[in-house]
Amino acid sequence: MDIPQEKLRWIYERMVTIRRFEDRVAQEFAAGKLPGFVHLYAGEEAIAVGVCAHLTDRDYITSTHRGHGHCIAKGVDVRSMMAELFGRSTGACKGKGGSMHIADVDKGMLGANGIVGGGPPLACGAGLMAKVKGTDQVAACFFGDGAAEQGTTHEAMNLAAIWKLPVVFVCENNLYAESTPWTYHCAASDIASRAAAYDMPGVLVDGADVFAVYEAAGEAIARARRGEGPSLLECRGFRYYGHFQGDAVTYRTKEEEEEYRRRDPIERFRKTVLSQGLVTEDELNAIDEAVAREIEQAVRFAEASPLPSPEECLTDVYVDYPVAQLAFRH
Amino acid sequence: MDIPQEKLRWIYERMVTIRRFEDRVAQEFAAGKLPGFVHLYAGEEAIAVGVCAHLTDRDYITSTHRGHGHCIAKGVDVRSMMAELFGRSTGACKGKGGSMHIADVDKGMLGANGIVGGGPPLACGAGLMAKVKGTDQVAACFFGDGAAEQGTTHEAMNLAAIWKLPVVFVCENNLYAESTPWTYHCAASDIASRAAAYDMPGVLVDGADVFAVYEAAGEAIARARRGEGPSLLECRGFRYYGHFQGDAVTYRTKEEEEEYRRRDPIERFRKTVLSQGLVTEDELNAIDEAVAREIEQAVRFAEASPLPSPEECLTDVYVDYPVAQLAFRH
Amino acid sequence: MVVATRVISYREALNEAIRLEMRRDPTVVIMGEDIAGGAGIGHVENVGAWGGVLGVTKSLVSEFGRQRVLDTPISEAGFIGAAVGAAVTGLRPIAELMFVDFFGVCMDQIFNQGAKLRYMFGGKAKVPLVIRTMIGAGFGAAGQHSGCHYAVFTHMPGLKTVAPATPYDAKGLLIAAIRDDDPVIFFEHKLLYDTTGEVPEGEYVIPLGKADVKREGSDVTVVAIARMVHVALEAAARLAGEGIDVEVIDLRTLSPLDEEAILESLAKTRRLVVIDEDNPRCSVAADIAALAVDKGFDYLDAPVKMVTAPHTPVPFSPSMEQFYIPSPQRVIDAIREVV
Amino acid sequence: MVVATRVISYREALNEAIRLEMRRDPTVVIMGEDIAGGAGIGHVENVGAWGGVLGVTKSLVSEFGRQRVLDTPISEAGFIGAAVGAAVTGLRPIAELMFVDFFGVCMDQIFNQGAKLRYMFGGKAKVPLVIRTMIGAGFGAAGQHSGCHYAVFTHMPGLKTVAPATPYDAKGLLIAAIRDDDPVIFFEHKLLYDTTGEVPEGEYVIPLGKADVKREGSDVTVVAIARMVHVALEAAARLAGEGIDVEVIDLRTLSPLDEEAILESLAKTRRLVVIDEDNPRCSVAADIAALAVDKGFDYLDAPVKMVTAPHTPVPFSPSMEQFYIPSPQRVIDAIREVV
Ligand SMILES: Cc1ncc(C[n+]2csc(CCOP(=O)(O)OP(=O)(O)O)c2C)c(N)n1
Ligand SMILES: Cc1ncc(C[n+]2csc(CCOP(=O)(O)OP(=O)(O)O)c2C)c(N)n1
Ligand SMILES: [Mg+2]
Ligand SMILES: [Mg+2]
Repeated sequence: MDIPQEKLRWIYERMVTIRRFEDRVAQEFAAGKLPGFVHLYAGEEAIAVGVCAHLTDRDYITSTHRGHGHCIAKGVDVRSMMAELFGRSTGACKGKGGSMHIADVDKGMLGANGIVGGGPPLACGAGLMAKVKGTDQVAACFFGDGAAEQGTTHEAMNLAAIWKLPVVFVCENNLYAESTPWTYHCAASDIASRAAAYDMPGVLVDGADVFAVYEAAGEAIARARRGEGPSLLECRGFRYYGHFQGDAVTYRTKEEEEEYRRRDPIERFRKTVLSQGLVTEDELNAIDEAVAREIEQAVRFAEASPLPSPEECLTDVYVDYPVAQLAFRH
Repeated sequence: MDIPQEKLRWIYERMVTIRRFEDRVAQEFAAGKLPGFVHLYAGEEAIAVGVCAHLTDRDYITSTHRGHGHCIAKGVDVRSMMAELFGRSTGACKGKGGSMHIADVDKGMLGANGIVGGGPPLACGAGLMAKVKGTDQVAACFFGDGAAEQGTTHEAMNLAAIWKLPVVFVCENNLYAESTPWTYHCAASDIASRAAAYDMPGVLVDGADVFAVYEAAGEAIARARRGEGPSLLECRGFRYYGHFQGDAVTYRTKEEEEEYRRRDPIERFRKTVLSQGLVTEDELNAIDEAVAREIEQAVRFAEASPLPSPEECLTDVYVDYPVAQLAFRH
Repeated sequence: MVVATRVISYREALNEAIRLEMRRDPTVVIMGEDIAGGAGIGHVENVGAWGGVLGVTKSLVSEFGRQRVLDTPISEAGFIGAAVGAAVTGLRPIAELMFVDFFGVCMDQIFNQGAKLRYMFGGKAKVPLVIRTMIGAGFGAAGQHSGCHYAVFTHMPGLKTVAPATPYDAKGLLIAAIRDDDPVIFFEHKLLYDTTGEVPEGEYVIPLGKADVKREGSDVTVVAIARMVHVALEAAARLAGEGIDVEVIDLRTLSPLDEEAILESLAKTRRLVVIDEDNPRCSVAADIAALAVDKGFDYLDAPVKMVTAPHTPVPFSPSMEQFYIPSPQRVIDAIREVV
Repeated sequence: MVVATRVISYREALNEAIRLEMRRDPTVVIMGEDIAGGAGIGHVENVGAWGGVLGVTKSLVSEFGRQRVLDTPISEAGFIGAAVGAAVTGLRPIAELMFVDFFGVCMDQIFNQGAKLRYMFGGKAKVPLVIRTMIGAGFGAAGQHSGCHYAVFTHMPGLKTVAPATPYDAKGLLIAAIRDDDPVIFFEHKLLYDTTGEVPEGEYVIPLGKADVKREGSDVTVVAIARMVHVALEAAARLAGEGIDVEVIDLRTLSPLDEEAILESLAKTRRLVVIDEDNPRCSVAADIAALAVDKGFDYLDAPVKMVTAPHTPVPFSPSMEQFYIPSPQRVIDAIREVV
């Protein structure tokens, strides 16, 4: 592994941030403090982080309903994220988006997405922009195993392939789409090999192993930057929580969930870097503490922030539109 | 080849009927006698006929904007088809559908379709009906190379595969989607191998060779009837006319079109059956004459038929609806 | 005849309607994402894991099996198109579009295939299909899970559109929709699932196209849809104290429209307010106002007021979301303007 | 300032608008099926084979190249979504949806992604996107190629909708749409492409949201959209002989709506007829009528009449299709009812 130390620390810090963020969100949700519903990313940290480790703020990602992890991996401020989940005016989207729409275009994060399969065409658009402008920017497109059956995903892969767009399609196969196992909803025996249908490389990797993801994503992104077109990665992983908070998860067995715990991406990372002496335990523990503080502060920030005024409902629809026509008919 | 003589005659008769029908439609269209626009199937006869040779009236097909050939292969009355193209009340759809919507549900023909990629989900539905009712009916789904890039096509193939529906997907790769060559719009180096993405058999056949189509379709349809699920056939062929009538076809070269003529499916059929002594030249000529008469009669029938009364616009929208609310607001 | 009734929820009423129709007619099948749940997983195969995202189809799979209660991939165009194809060829499918906000991925199969097929085929086919879908704000579900959008479907020739407000109506209208030979889009408001009411035990049909006067009154007609019926009733109750007598008409069916019921009421009250949780432009609210100024002009003694959502997506934060949803107070204000 | 004008067609006016904007701004790109045509084919690579199905984008590829004039696969959701993504990240794409009737395969990318993105992102992004699309009956193109459907888009918050009736308006409005920072759906009526009119040579902008009085009159206001403007003008011309003085307002932009222009005219004429080729329910026609009975009630001396298509798909046969399309005669009949 030739990952610089600094990057290793970044990877760990981002993975732990995602985990703590999600665990805390679960807690706040259970306490009834968050409106709506949330889909948590805990367990899948290695995917978002392993991919985004190769991206800069000028690169783009598209995301899913399960988007917190992608946001954090792409560098979105966790305070603005937490405030958004609390529906506060200091939120990343001023309280207008909520969990399924957190975005930060300046960080290259093109939004969580409430529509399964909504993201892949958007990623092609970011890739097209880079191609037309002649930059070396890249777009990474995260989508679930369930989203792999949505027509838009296929259209986007074909489009990216024929236009040789700098897009990396990252299928997060966490084994289920809601309560439906991927072995039921997907006719293929793996999703990675669907890449052949679009004449692009397709790689299956262990989505709980951040080193494996890092390596596969590195190749795909480098290829995209070189102008050689898109790739597909299937990262096989799991989510610890239910589909959304409140899901009783009757479709999984205890054994299956225990197996997940044994493969925990953060634990595995720790073991690897410690056993290889790449980062010290003190360093990791310091990161743990810093993250814990950051998440605590994010919650405090969110709770201390005001709710948007009701009339804020009427702003930000258009850049330019007659104000009277945005309001109610009456 | 173990195709019964009777079937061979049927194949020839259907192919010639399609050819003559389309040539005549081209002529009538040029004479300004047909409203709207038409997409002609001449050149692709072997595909529709080779597939439908295995189907009965109880089986279903879905079709495309280029649907005349599918209709004829499925046994739709050519008089009602011609009358439909002329917009007459005796038309297959009482003049309401036109070229892109000719249908005859009693013959198992679920309509030409103005929406590229519109048919594949419908074919799954017919297959589902057969499966739920426990019959051995089969649905064949014709779609173009262009339609292969439409998300619905992928969704339908995946759905048919996981539900093991008795559907045969027949991609008519006539090398172009409008003026766009398939080598541009399709990332894959063939469409048949996309079947792998849905874990179904995929076969590439010469779409100008009715025997090849007949054989491949026979296998796929038998498999479907046995309840073993869907297949994909890619039939590589060509259309003689432009995308629609009026297309100047600037995207094709003369040489390319001459090459088509050399591979003409009807000529090839004649040569094969004559050289192998399967059908006599007299028999074939008799069929030619009968078809010529039939087409002539169809045109006469259409021309002699009345236009629908204008108010017929308001019927057949629903099985049951307040009549006053179908009319104009005013 | 005495009909046994009991108090059940809107959710249970819908479940019962589907169950009764599936018992009655073996060609009725139901499909959608996780409508049983856990497909292919041994320990839940026969009982289902979810019964739909909000539990409406719970336990249907244990009675009717996986052959008739079909979990689907996330391929709305694919499976709703399949429902259309199955309807034309002999089944009576019920397809679930989980949230109406997802219509954009499958609208072609709905409006170009399902809705137009009969017409384009010259009347020689029918499409007995029901698409159940969830509407409405108030759940904190934000911009892509909170819309109503029934205006879009009501606009489309070939579709019928139904939006029940009570458990009783939900059951009777869903049975009617399933038995109907035309494609019906059936809108269920997510905030109504837990509401309860008296519902008869057996089968009964509420004919499509008939509005229901939920409250009689003489001073102003309020036409309302789905959850807005309850908002209207609350406004009416509050105004009753002030001596303003509000008539509340629950449209129930949006297409076809019970023009007669609206015009009749208008002839009596001479004033009209429409409440609609959908966005205002080209809305059902506007459509009713247009009906009034066309065919009911002579009755009108005052402007027609439309109380709708604003021309914005649905915001996430509750403070804004509550502002977005038409409230009893806004209805009261509108009524005050016209009486 | 003297501006050189010449008579050109609606088609040429549109082509010119795109060409001028592509010259002016290198971030403007255009994409769609066969908008150049013949992609990858040597002998037409630099000249294009089609220039769009009806020739609107003819010869753009020879000036701007394949990098900015992009032929697409038949994947409307894919490429329109890509246009949205490109718009958010720094291009100003023009995407062509060949016929508006195809919206059902890509509506999610339009209304849930493109239209709502800015709002859901708290105003921290913009989507400068134009979707050009073809509308209208009269071509014998039947049920899936002849609709208008602009009501559906006008209904949707976040979208602007434009439907020009003349070459002059087509050019000025398309330039405005391309320069606009919001997503604009631009409806071109297929029967108008060959119509001609005076059009200035250089760049000019017709602001979105402004209607145009195409004919002044004092007895009745006729509000019309796209090709129906010409139908209205013909009806007006015929009625002028009888001494009925018709004012014809061309809406030009449907969202935002020029409410002021409509209400002002209504204040003068006190009578309103709306002509709309779209289906009647939840239509723009109904929307205008609703505006009139809400904000213009005091002006109204007569019912508002809506002359629209019927609540049916578009039939194929010309005999029925002509019946379907609002005719000058039907407009005249409607006007006679109210004056
Ligand atoms: C078009 C659409 N269909 C259905 C849904 C409802 N839905 C939300 S998440 C989800 C499952 C997604 O599964 P997958 O893509 O595997 O992502 P995961 O939740 O496992 O991360 C579904 C069906 C939706 N949001 N959008
Ligand atoms: C959804 C949709 N997009 C675009 C069109 C316009 N269109 C009609 S036919 C056609 C080309 C179809 O190509 P292909 O599928 O290869 O069929 P072919 O015409 O070659 O038989 C296109 C783009 C359409 N009818 N529907
Ligand atoms: Mg998943
Ligand atoms: Mg083709």
